[in-house]
Amino acid sequence: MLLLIAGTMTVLMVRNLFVATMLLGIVSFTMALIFISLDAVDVAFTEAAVGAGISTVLYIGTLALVGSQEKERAKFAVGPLVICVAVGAVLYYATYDMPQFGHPDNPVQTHVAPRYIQESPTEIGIPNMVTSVLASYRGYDTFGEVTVIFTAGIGVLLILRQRRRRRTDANKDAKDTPLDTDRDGKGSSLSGLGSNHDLVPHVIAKLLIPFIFVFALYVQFHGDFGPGGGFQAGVIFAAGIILYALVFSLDLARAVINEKAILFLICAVVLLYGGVGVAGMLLGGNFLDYNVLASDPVAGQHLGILLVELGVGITVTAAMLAIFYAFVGRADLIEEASQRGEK
Amino acid sequence: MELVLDIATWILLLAGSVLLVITGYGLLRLPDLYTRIHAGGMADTLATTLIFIGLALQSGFSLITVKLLLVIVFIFFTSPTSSYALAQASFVAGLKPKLDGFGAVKKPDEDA
Amino acid sequence: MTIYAITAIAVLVSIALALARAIIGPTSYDRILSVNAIGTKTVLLIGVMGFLGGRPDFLDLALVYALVNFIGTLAVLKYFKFGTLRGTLSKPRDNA
Amino acid sequence: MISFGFFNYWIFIILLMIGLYTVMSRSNLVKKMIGLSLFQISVFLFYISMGKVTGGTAPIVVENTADAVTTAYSNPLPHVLILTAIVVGIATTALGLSLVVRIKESFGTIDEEDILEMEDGA
Repeated sequence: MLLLIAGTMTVLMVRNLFVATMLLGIVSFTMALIFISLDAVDVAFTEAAVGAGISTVLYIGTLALVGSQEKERAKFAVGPLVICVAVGAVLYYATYDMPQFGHPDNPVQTHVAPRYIQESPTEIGIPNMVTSVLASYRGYDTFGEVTVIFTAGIGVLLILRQRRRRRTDANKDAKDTPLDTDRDGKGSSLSGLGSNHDLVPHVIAKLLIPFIFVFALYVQFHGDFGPGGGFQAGVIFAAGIILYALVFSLDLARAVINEKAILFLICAVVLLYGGVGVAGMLLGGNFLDYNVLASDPVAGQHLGILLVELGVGITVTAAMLAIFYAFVGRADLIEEASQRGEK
Repeated sequence: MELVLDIATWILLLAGSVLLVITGYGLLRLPDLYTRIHAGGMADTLATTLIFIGLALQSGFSLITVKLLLVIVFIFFTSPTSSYALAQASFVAGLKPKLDGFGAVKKPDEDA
Repeated sequence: MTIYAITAIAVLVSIALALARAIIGPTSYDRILSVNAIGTKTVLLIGVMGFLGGRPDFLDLALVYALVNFIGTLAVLKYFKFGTLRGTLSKPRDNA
Repeated sequence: MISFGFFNYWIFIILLMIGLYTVMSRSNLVKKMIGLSLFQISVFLFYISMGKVTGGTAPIVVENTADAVTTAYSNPLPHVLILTAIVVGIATTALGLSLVVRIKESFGTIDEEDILEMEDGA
């Protein structure tokens, strides 16, 4: 806990944005540890994969584009500090009205939670309550979240795939046919930096990537029984491909799964989720009511949750990859644009 | 049999703990990056392996053991790899090992 | 039981020391190193805490941490080496 | 392990204050995003601490106990909310960062005050 505070304080203090990103990674690790000690394994799982992994990569991708040095500014902001302390003081005062930490009779624990805890093993038939609440009881909610992720993915693509104005539209499909000459133009300026014998990461990555994918599938389909599920599996799957893109190259990763396929996947899978809901409606139940999907309600729930989790998983994978590609590919776009400007 | 396993676990975990603390101390006290990599990369791997083997002895033979072994293998592969990549990257970036006096330390932020 | 607690405390102490290194670390590489070390120790702590809490079936988490740690470190190093995340990890190939 | 009094809430408040302060006082846009992440993390912590039951265990049914009543489980509901919130949070962060990248390209800087100056001058 105190570690966490120390970490965050430094995040605030350091000027170099890159270091701040690293420390944010540490904070994320610590946070996930605290989540585990608070029994929230699923959350810790997600925080580990998302907070410490993907978000670090994203921040670094951004810093690669915008530069990592924060402007020196000696002045000490008094106004915000006053506001913060005031907010903190109010909240601190409010904690004395909070129920005792961890007491089983807290208001939070007495509304819907007992029903989830007691009924879900019989109603849904899967041991992981988080999964059953996520996919079944609060199916609408999750559908909304998936849509948010979908929208964010599309939004990032829209913002970052835009080309500079001075570029003509002659080379519209430049992304799909990478221009090797441009690439080498950049590469030659850097060739003094890299050395040629970076064999170790290549070999290790080659060894590990299949296992990562198998593990992601395990997390996906074991989510009913242990911690895991669509969100986590999606992130792990995306992480596998990101590792591939990092160690080998973005172009090779694009050859594995290109952007059009990603767009297609994002759209198709949101539709899959919705489709499960509509199928429930067509079969005589409510939207996202899985009981009617099979003759036995419990089996129906199983099927519904499986499909929905699959939908979530693929959406998350595709959205994360879309975001990653967009960030990393942006450098190429800028470079192409500037070279075109020079000509 | 139980007792033997327990004692083995105790020894392994204790050794791991001691190594870990040494690692932390080394990270803090060693003079430059390349020596710190020894603390952060190698001792860590050994400590992880020791502790997880100790835990695996306690878990009986089940899925947990398999997972523990997987973690060991994973750490065994990735930790040296990232240490290697780190050392290589910093060397390429011009950070010289501290041999005797205080060498010129190049700020890595300025290149690239 | 006690031994798990001892190990957990050792891991925590170690994390604290590594964090100190991350905060004072003179170069950015020191910070990467300590983030990597903290990641490894987090994996350890998850394992130990699983046994401490009597529910050691959460080791999937540990695997994910190890994986994420690896990917994060590689990404950071790549950024440092080339200033960008694209291209291969090794030297940009000649167009042979 | 850490289950005494209001300690968790206090940590949450301190984190929240740090996050808020970072967002408000730093003019660098990436730093603002980092502050936003800290703020998010603090809210996650708050939710999860509310769902904790002392002596409880993770909300995954222990296989060999027949009825779920005998074991205390933590509240699964906050877990679900936060789980989705984390993923949505990263998605929105990515969106914000992509906007930052665009701003950098248009204005040549990611410092808020510089941008304001430019707009005033123009």
